[in-house]
Amino acid sequence: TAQDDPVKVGVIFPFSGGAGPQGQHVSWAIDSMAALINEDGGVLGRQIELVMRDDESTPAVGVSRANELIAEGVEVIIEGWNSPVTLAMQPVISRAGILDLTAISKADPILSGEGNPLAVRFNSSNAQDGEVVAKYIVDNGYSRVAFMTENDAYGNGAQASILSALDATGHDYEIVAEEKFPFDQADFRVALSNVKAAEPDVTIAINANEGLGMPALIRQASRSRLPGQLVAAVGTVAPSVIDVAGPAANGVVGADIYFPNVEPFASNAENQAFVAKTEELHDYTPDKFMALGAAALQVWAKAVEDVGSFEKEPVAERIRGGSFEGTILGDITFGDNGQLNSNHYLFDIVDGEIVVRTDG
Amino acid sequence: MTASRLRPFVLPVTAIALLALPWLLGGANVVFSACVIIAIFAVMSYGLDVIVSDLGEVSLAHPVFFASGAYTTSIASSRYGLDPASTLVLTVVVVLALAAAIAFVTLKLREFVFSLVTYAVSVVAMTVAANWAFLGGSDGVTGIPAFEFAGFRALTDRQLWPLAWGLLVVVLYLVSAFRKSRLGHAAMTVHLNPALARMSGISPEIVRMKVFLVSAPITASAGWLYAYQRAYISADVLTPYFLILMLTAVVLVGRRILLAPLIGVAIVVTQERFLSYGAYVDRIILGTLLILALSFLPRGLYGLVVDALSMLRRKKSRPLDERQEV
Amino acid sequence: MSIQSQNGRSLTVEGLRVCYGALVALDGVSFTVRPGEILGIIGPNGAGKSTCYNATTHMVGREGRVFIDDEDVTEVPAHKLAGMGLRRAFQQNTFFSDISVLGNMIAVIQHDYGSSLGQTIFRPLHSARRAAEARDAARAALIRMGVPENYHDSYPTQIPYGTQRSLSIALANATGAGILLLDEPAAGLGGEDMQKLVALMKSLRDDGVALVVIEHHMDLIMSVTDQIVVLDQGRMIASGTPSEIRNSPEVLEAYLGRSE
Amino acid sequence: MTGAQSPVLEVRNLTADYNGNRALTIDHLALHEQELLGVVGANGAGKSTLVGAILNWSRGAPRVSGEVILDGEDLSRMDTPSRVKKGLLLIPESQLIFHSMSVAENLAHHASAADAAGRHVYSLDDIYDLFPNLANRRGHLGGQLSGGERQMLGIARALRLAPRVLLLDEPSIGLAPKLVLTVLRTIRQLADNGLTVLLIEQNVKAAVEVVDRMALLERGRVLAEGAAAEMRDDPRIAEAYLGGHAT
Amino acid sequence: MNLAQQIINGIVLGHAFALIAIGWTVLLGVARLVNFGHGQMYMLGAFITWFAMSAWGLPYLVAIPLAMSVGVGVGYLMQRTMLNLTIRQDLVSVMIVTLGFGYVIEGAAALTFGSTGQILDTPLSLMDIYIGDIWFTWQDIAIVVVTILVFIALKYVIENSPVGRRVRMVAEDPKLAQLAGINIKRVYLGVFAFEGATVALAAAMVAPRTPILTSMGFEEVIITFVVVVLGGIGSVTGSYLAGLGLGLFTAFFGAYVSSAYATAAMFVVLIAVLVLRPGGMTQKMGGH
Ligand SMILES: Nc1ncnc2c1ncn2[C@@H]1O[C@H](COP(=O)(O)OP(=O)(O)OP(=O)(O)O)[C@@H](O)[C@H]1O
Ligand SMILES: Nc1ncnc2c1ncn2[C@@H]1O[C@H](COP(=O)(O)OP(=O)(O)OP(=O)(O)O)[C@@H](O)[C@H]1O
Ligand SMILES: [Mg+2]
Ligand SMILES: [Mg+2]
Repeated sequence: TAQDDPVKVGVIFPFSGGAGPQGQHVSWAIDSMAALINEDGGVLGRQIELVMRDDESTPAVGVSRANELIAEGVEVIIEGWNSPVTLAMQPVISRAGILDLTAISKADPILSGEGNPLAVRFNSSNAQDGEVVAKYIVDNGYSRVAFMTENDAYGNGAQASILSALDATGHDYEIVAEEKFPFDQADFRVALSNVKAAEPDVTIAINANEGLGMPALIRQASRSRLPGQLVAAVGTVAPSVIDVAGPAANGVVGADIYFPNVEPFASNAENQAFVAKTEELHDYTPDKFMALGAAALQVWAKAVEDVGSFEKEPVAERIRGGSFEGTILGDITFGDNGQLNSNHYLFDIVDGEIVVRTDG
Repeated sequence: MTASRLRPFVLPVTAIALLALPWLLGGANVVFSACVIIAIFAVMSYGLDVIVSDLGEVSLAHPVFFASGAYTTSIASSRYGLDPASTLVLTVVVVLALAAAIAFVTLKLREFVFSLVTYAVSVVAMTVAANWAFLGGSDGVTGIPAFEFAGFRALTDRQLWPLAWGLLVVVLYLVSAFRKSRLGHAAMTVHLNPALARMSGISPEIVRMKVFLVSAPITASAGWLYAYQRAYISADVLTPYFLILMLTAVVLVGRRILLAPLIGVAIVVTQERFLSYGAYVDRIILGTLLILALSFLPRGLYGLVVDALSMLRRKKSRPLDERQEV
Repeated sequence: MSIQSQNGRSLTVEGLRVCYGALVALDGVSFTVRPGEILGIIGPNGAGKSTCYNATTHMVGREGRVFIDDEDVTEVPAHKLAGMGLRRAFQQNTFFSDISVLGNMIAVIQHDYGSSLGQTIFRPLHSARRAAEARDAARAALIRMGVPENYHDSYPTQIPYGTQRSLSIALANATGAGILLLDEPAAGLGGEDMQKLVALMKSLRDDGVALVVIEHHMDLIMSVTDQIVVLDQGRMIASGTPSEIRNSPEVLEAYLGRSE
Repeated sequence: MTGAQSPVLEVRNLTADYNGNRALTIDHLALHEQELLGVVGANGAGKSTLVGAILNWSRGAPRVSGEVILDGEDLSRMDTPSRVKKGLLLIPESQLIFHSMSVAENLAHHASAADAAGRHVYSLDDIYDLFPNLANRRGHLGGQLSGGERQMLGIARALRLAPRVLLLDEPSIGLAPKLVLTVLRTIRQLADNGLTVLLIEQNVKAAVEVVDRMALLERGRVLAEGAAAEMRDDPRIAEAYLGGHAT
Repeated sequence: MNLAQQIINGIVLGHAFALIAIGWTVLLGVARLVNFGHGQMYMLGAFITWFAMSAWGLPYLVAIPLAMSVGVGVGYLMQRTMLNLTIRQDLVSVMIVTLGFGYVIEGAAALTFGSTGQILDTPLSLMDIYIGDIWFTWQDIAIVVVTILVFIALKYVIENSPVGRRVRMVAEDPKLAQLAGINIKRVYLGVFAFEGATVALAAAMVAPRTPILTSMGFEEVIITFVVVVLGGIGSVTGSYLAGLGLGLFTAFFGAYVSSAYATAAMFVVLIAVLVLRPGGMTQKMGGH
């Protein structure tokens, strides 16, 4: 009977190409979260069965994969690494009457309700990211600020929010250099030469290309002896980035919303279980992206239990503007537009390790 | 003899068969969405087919025509609330202007240089699309309404299918008509022997221009429907994914064969959707398919089929042939 | 159904001059050919004969004037001249090698027998009928110009050189030119094929076509032409009737090499 | 030198089919040392097919079978380039020149004294004396030459390569009468200087003057073969080619 | 100071472009062939070098020839497969088949090497040179030197050696070339082997400048295309200059306008040039 056969959960991330590795990791995290949930009885007594698809970072492919999952009869789809892919899948999934949880894609239109009136997103929005970096600049009294920004909606949005946060503080600063580059750029020598010449106190690197661009930028910056402090925008430096960048990454400052073994997460039992499970199953310590993927599944499960059904609307309504306790991210709340509210933490990279600043 | 008498019926019959196909295949939603996509991409490819098979040049600018159709439609419908008919008209107008410009620029270019320049156009278009706020920048255009016209509303692929099929049939007819027309013949001659063509009263430049103006709207009309089907358009419609799909479809089965691009698209899409072994293996499969089909089947898959058939016929009528040989 | 052109035209060129860089390939060449007349152009290799055709048909930049009947067509682009009845063959065999012999002919007579895109779309039956007509016309034209029916379905590269030449001429003449320029039509022809060619040229002339023929084959030139122009190093060194030319010393010297 | 009796080039049972249709059936044909053999025949008789088959070369890719023996060595198994290296050189109707190369470059390609094996390799100067047109067009691209000039260039290339056996397919096409004689005389000269030549010629009248022996081809078969003198009087040739069109 | 640095960036970049393009210069310019698998062959070359050094611990100077010989193998295999197409001069098909090979190479590489970014460090790329605050590495110097050497050698061979003439004959008319005693198959295979070798060399030299991914190679084939055509198809010197020019253009456009639009700008320039003198570009195409 329907009662005891498993409930299908769709997962769509890039498992190939530049973002492939990160996508893989996220799928591992979701997998171990599913294992945890299944171990204590599943959702409404039904075991979770994951159906995973590779969107190849291509909207057209993402859409056809979404169609496949819909045909498979999944109850919910957890997706979203590249914003365009998410934006392309949203209408298809929502028209099919299926719940759509966006884990990572950052673009603002995702929550606009046009593609999906019941959108939910777990990764922090650009608007939320600006402050922590601005605060850092102010606290260190930096006045000569340089930007190296990925020239797309994400990059420009991130830069804008940092600037507006800065202006709000009334701190006086000047932008001594602003270098824009395409997403897939790997050679930053030309841009760096300009930034160097401008002698900034601080250079903010906004580059979501974890596989290629960010590590390249970090390496070339240190090799070319870029003066001042290099700051990586929120959520752009995952451990995978540090692996590729190598020692050059030491001394870089970054900020993020989740760290597996730092307070408040370290003492969070849910998180400990999750981290342990992921290390056990996949021999890998979860990073922010992975945690968001897992959180998406966990939050959905909790919501379903609360409303006692898999129905799209009630579950979505429960999540949007709702609050949840005892998730791997701790006690969390969602904005009415479906945006997860998150706290940001600064960190330094020391000897290839992420060291979070306790002073907030 | 008989073949030529049957010829006029071939198109209508295939057309009807096509319309019924998704139901014959079980009528699941996936089947419908696959069929719709195949129809749309086939239409997209026919625009290119006219250039590659008839004009003998490889245009890499056709994603731009596809994109211009998709963008025109998405923006006109989502921001200005135009209905499908108006967006189609607008699409054609826009793309004609675009095609004229591109054709003019590439009028005197041949072979690789032509391909490169048309490719350059694609790259520039890509940059523009990804950065121009009016076109939605890298986030693209969202909020495209469902296809709704004269009481007919198509939201899901199942509902879109008759529409996609209709478009496909119209385009098939257009292309076959083109091949029969004066322009079609002229297109062939200009790349085979410009000097002789000129002396036969054909101006290569004008012909190239005209063929472009025929080809571009075809590809663009695919973009028009694609906008409604996907309800979201971004610069990704200019990525190599579409370009390579088009090229593959056009050459895979064989050139200057009416149904070839359709079959080509069907093969590729079916493989991608139902026989996918992960992106990398898929790449290897597609690549190998191209290599084998083109290197070892002189006249494409079609040639293979034909040879097989004639082989069978030969067997039947053996004695006759032998008498001829003696 | 015959496809001969009753609309013969006359061609006049005045002071044609062509330079390829420093080389003056053609200088001050003038002649007139009237309907029903055959003009021969002879001269050593490299004298400028083919260039003279290129100049007349506006395929190279040139000075001088060109008239069809009394109309000045000097500035008319090459592809428009065919429409005005001026057509030419090339010295090398020219055809569309990927299309069947018949297809070649059909392609070049589209101007008269083709249907516009509009017609093929909106009047399919009508254009189908026209297509059939085109086939017949093409067959007739080929046969008349000496391309036998059994070659019509093979590719131009598969037929003997001699037939290829006839095909080239046939394609040039298409459904019938008013003025036809032939560049060494007899090259590579021998025996009866030569006879056939002579007969063909005469019949074209009798149809009122104005023929210009470049030819190295003296017997042929002398037997069919009404007047002859002799070029040497781009200049006209003589012109007149065959008999005058045969006896003009400088022609013997520059061209024939020995008295016959 | 093996003496005149053992042929330099010999073909046996040579056949060529174009998709099933026999175009050539040569039971036996031989060229002897220093001989100039003329091959004549109507259009479509199979002349080009014959020389093509000897080098296993054709644009139309016929199916060829039979033996081609050069100096006692059987070349039947070899592909075209190897046969060329063995000393067979064909100048096809379409001429053997490269349009995108200058006249000089076209002529740069020449045989070393070694490959020439004593045969006379024409120097550039010899060539330019022979064909003044080429001399003052050295810089021009092959494609820019006049029809006759191309023909000259083709022949000139052959002279530079000093082959063992030279096969010429209608070299006089497009040449002015004056030059036709020059060229034919040159070919005669080549033969006298020890080159073995097969000459396809439509202009039988002129050919008969220079060749040693002559073969008449018809529908792919050798209809008659013999010394030039007797062939001149052969009725079949007379009516078809000589009596043809009196002036 | 910045200006000097940018000039250096431009020069190094330019030579890198030229070196990557050299195989194509011969393919397209001399033999009238194309290879759309060029980018993936570049990627392959980079990964072979990386693998040889990191996994087998081979020295750089051994890894390079190894990568090159793999390149030769791949090039040979490609041409062997499509020899008939090449001889038939069916260029459209050649385009697509090479594209197909690109696919196969990329897929296979991703399966073998994974899709994680890797760092290809060579002894030279780790040796920095600082003059004032101008920075470049010995790798950059090596790139410039090697490029110049290869181009000089190539120019000599193509323009003054029988080999070059032979290749050009085959390019114009394979059938006829056979009559000139040229073994066209060998020529075609040779040309592709050369393409494979040079693109691998380019990869081994240039790839260390940035992290390497199995999905890379697209940029490279585009740049190559532009370099070859801008240089005037067939002209060796031309593509060297075009490469250099493009390098400087990219650097200065990036420096004084924006890297974001550098590629697009490059193409606008290309279009402009080709429209202004299409003849100049197409005349050299040989063929008729
Ligand atoms: N495109 C060109 N560029 C440069 N020179 C050319 C060009 N075409 C022809 N020539 C030269 O102009 C001269 C005249 O050429 P043309 O073809 O008219 O000679 P022709 O009289 O036809 O000779 P033939 O009887 O051999 O065909 C020749 O010397 C030729 O080399
Ligand atoms: N590529 C081909 N495909 C089919 N048949 C061919 C092909 N080439 C030649 N033939 C046939 O072979 C026969 C001989 O042709 P070939 O060209 O050898 O004659 P030829 O004696 O050289 O004539 P010409 O004097 O006109 O050059 C002709 O009947 C021709 O139809
Ligand atoms: Mg001429
Ligand atoms: Mg012949």
